[in-house]
Amino acid sequence: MSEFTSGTLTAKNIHLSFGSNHVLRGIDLHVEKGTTASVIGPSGSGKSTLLRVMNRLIEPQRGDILLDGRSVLQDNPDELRQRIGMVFQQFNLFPHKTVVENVALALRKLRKMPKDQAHAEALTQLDLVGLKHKAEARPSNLSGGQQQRVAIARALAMKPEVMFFDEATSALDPELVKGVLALMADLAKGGMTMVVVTHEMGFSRNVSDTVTFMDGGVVVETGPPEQLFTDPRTDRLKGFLSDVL
Amino acid sequence: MSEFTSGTLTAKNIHLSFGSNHVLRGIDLHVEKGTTASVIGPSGSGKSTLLRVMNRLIEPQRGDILLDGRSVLQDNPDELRQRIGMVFQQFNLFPHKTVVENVALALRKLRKMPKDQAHAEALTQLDLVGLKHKAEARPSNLSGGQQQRVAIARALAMKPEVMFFDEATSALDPELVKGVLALMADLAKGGMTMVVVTHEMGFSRNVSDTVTFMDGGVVVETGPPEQLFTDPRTDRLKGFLSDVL
Amino acid sequence: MDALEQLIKTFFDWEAMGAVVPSMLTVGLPNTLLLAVSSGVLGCILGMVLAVMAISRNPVLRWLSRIYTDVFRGVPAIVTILLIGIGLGPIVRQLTGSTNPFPLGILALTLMAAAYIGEIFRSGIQSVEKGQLEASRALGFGYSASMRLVVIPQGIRRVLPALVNQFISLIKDSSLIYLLGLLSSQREIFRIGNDAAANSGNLSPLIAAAALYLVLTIPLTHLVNFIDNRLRTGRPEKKEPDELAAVVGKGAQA
Amino acid sequence: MDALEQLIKTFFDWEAMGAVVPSMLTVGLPNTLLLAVSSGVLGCILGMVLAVMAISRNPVLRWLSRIYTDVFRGVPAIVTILLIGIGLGPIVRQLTGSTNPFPLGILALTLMAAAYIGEIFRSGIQSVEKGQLEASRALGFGYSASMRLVVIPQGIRRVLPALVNQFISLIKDSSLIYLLGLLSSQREIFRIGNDAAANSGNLSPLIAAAALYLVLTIPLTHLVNFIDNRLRTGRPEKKEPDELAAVVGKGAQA
Amino acid sequence: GGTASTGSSSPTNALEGSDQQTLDKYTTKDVTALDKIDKAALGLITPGTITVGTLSDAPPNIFIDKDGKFTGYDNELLRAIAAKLDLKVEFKATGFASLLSQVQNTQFDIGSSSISTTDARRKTVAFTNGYDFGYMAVVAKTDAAVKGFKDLTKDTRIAVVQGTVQDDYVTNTLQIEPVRFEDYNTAYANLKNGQVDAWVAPSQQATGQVKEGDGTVIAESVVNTQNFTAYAVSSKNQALVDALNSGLDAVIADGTWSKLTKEWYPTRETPATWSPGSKAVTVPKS
Ligand SMILES: Nc1ncnc2c1ncn2[C@@H]1O[C@H](COP(=O)(O)OP(=O)(O)OP(=O)(O)O)[C@@H](O)[C@H]1O
Ligand SMILES: Nc1ncnc2c1ncn2[C@@H]1O[C@H](COP(=O)(O)OP(=O)(O)OP(=O)(O)O)[C@@H](O)[C@H]1O
Ligand SMILES: [Mg+2]
Ligand SMILES: [Mg+2]
Repeated sequence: MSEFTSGTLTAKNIHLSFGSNHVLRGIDLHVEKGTTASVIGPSGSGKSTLLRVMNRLIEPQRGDILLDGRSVLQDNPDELRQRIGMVFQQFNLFPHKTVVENVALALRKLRKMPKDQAHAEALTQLDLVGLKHKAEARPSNLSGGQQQRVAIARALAMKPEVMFFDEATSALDPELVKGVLALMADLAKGGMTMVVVTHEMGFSRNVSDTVTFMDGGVVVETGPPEQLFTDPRTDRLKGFLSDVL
Repeated sequence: MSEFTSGTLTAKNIHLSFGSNHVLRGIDLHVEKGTTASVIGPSGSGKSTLLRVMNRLIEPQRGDILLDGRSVLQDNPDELRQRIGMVFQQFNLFPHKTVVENVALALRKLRKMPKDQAHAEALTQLDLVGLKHKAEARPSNLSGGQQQRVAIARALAMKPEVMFFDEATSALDPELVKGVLALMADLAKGGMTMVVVTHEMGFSRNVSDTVTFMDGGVVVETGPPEQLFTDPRTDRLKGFLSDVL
Repeated sequence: MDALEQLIKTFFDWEAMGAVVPSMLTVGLPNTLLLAVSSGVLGCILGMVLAVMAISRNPVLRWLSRIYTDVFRGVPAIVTILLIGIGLGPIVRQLTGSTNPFPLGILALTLMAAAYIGEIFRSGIQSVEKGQLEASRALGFGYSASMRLVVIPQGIRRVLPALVNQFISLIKDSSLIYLLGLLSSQREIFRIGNDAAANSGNLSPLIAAAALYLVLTIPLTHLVNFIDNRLRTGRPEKKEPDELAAVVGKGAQA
Repeated sequence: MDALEQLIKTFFDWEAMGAVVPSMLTVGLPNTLLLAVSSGVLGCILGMVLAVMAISRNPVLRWLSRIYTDVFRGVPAIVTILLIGIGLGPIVRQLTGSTNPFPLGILALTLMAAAYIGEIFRSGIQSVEKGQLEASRALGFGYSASMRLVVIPQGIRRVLPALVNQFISLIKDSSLIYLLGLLSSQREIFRIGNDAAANSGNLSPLIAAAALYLVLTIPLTHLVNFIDNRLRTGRPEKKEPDELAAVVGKGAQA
Repeated sequence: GGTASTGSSSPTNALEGSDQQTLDKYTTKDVTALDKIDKAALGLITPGTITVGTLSDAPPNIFIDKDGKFTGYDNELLRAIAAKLDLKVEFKATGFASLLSQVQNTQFDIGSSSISTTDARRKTVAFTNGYDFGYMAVVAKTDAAVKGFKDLTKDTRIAVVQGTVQDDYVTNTLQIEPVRFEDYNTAYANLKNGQVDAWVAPSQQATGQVKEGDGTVIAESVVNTQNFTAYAVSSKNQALVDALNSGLDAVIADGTWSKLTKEWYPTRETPATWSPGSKAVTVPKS
């Protein structure tokens, strides 16, 4: 656990192309330990791709990723990922396992917990997101919001030091958003570093210590939310924010 | 085309259970032709299921569905569905077809358009949602917001008289939400009836002529947005709305 | 090494192979192709019908499909071929006056292949997410159009390699129709090799037959894999055949 | 009808069947089961190795798997069995002193079955959405653990019917090891039926063998389907085997 | 393939030869004169042509030669018989296990496969008069300990083709469990590679298989007239049996049988206790 205990995350000049589509064009992002950074930007600007690159699900073609100032590109990516929880935009629950098994799997196999303990721990996590009663259901029989909450519980169960949320609240109703918000506040207090991709400006404003606005694969503007939302410096961001309802 | 030309939609006392889970417990919903009804409510309250029942993807176990005052339960469901467009919460694009083929398929096979014409029409629809440049991509290579927009284009291409949106903007950034909003305003002006499931209260407030609040499979409250959002009558709705950011 | 020499002479006598290759190419190859291709195509059609029946909502259709599959898959090929040859042979002969065993052979091979292919199709179709059928029906497509345009194409794509398995089995099974009584000009590749082996007491003609089978089956496999990749990725420039691992960067090797 | 009567006598002579059933049950059945089960299990293991190699990022492994599959799938079973029996037989005999043909027969059947099963597994594994591997890796599982715990279990489930196909083929192919030279106590079901048919000129013993095959294969099919349904739905109370159509209400029939 | 038969129901010593009486039960006294045969009444599948079911892989009796022609002793003899009857022949290959059933169900008019005329088979089909007799050999490696039938012991691994008279002889007479093969070719291949120590084969097959330089030798040959071989015909088609018997007698009488026998079995002597065709015909002295 040594090197990741604090969890300051830095991406430096990240580049990535899919074929001829240059999706990330030199992204810099710095997230201090225990803070929450939100990433906003138009659809297709590369937000999800950036998260994938930062936990090395896709290797960057150029640039570096640092945890506590140390490059992780040479390390074992599996250890890196055990310390970074991720909630996917499409949830990606395991359809062949029940809800509770989805959450318990990594506990049992990676944390080597005995089955009972992993199960109990998973139920605790499910309770946090209000889904203890669906523990034995299959993911395909859940509503959208329920699936998203299971994905959150699954990531949190591993007690990561850094969490990535990709549109973490897109399927959640206002009550649940508030719940997730409270959860995240708790996590931040506990020292968790978080990167949140969202298109809900209210959410971004409420959760973030810093906000980064991406467009076309580059960071257009970054700063504390008060500044970005009230005094955007670029026209691009101004235009983007003018559309918020 | 006769019977559906106006498009007033009514659901009467709809009941549905999944096994022992009684998901819809007597839902009533009335949407006047050319108006937009939004449905809000906590995760798992049965919103997506209600939409599925109303275009008979799932047959209701009790109750009736009326279009222009006439029950449709005895009619051919395929004709019904051709007149009701639906955008799914999970998008459900066809992964084996390109983006433009996703949109053109129904035009070619159901509207019997020649291939070229269907293609051109599909490109027009894609342009409306800003995705003409992704026409030849596969759905799996699109970002979440891009997929959602293709799903919208696919449904609109059939020029339905009624549209169902299930979390229609969950993956869209503010700019796109505004675009979709404008689109919907146009559609409403053109006489389209719309039912929009959403958890974004701002969106609901902006688009709706009526708002219906569901919880636990029943309609708790329904009325014009001004009334529901400013003067909720039930404690349940008050509690729900108090959580909006 | 005497034993090794003997072994090589038994299996790799080039002269014995050379002697048999011309008739394998001129007689055996066309017959094998005729049998395998026609029963392959017909078997796919019947197999698709069986698969669609097997997932239909009508229990009678489901059970008919189940029984057909169980019987024609479980019964040894020889028995099916003999039953059809001896049972239907005389009737066909009386009706058409033809004693050509190929139509009956193709029928027998088709009936058997369909049972296997039907199960392969079924597994492919059932693995397609139900959201696909829902989306298609929501557009206004009927059940059968949805199956035809959306579900089945995706399902088939998923089981192409298993389908190739079955087609290769069919090429090999076509040698069994010798039981229907073949003129020497009606023999297929394997039979010609087998007869030559019996004549010479040397097994090399069988190896020649095997080599010719490989010449048929290997390009088939690679053609299908190529099509499969194209359909899967849609991008002709894609070089890595491994879609699955490719998405997860270098970390996958760790 | 005279011809019909003759036909019935040829295929359904109860006396001829009865005469052969006892040895089929006491000798043939255990031998068939021994051969099919052991080569089935080994074939699945080797097949899984081949499938994993086939989708690996290492091109050498991919090509090894490809070549193995192409060769062992394309070569007729008879040739493989003869090559192994005659080629390896003397070596095994010298090393172990045993002349029992079963080990070599199981080896040959395993090598062939693995080529087919490998392709079936590959198609199943490749049909699992890449998001599944991503999600598992994001949790911190390595590539092989992700495959083992998440991707492969889903992939296998999708191809269970095709796997049953292959196992049934294996039961039938086990009759080919007669080529290795069997004592009469080593014959399997089909061979016993075939010998009896050759001796009497009546085909009923073959029908008896076919019936016994059905007794083996039908319960297997239904057991696997049952397990498949359970895994798919997780709900024992589910009655409708048609998951796919079931979601789309009555409209599906229209 | 299989020229084949399990002996009669009780185990007998095949090497003791025939008592000739047993055969008389089936061999006809005489035959219809050739010119009395009504060719229209033969019930042939294709009128004017005898459709023959045979095997393609059991030389020297029945096989397809390099040019794709069905030939072998049995089939050439049949051609000669058909010529006497002024009928064409068309050969079709099948498997031995199904041959008799296919004849009986009139998929073929005749089965030609050196078929031993056992009682069990007579229950299924009818046979013509005999045209050949059993002749058994033991084949072994040149340097093997087995030099003849007397050397076959419980410890010898003996190859036979399953269901043949040889199988019956080894199993029931010698009381040794043999290693059974489906066809001669495989049996021989296993002998060459040492999987078996000896092969008890029909002499014709042994002669056909054993070649110079194979390291094998025909150690001993013995005659077995217990069961003659004959052509199989549907039991419902006595007319065709009669016609073939007439043809057979005719080719015996004019010396064709002797010529073909000499051609295909240059070194074999016909035993004095056995003669082909009906009892009315005699093999001309050459
Ligand atoms: N196929 C199914 N089988 C069994 N239960 C189901 C199925 N689909 C949905 N459910 C259950 O029905 C209830 C209502 O689901 P539904 O998807 O309609 O909720 P929702 O209001 O759309 O929620 P969300 O806002 O999270 O999307 C949930 O409890 C869900 O678990
Ligand atoms: N696997 C892929 N292959 C090719 N192109 C891809 C792939 N994944 C994403 N892209 C493209 O990369 C660009 C960025 O995608 P990404 O998913 O990062 O966007 P995003 O910012 O998350 O958008 P959204 O807000 O809509 O989710 C898009 O144009 C998309 O089409
Ligand atoms: Mg995204
Ligand atoms: Mg929903």
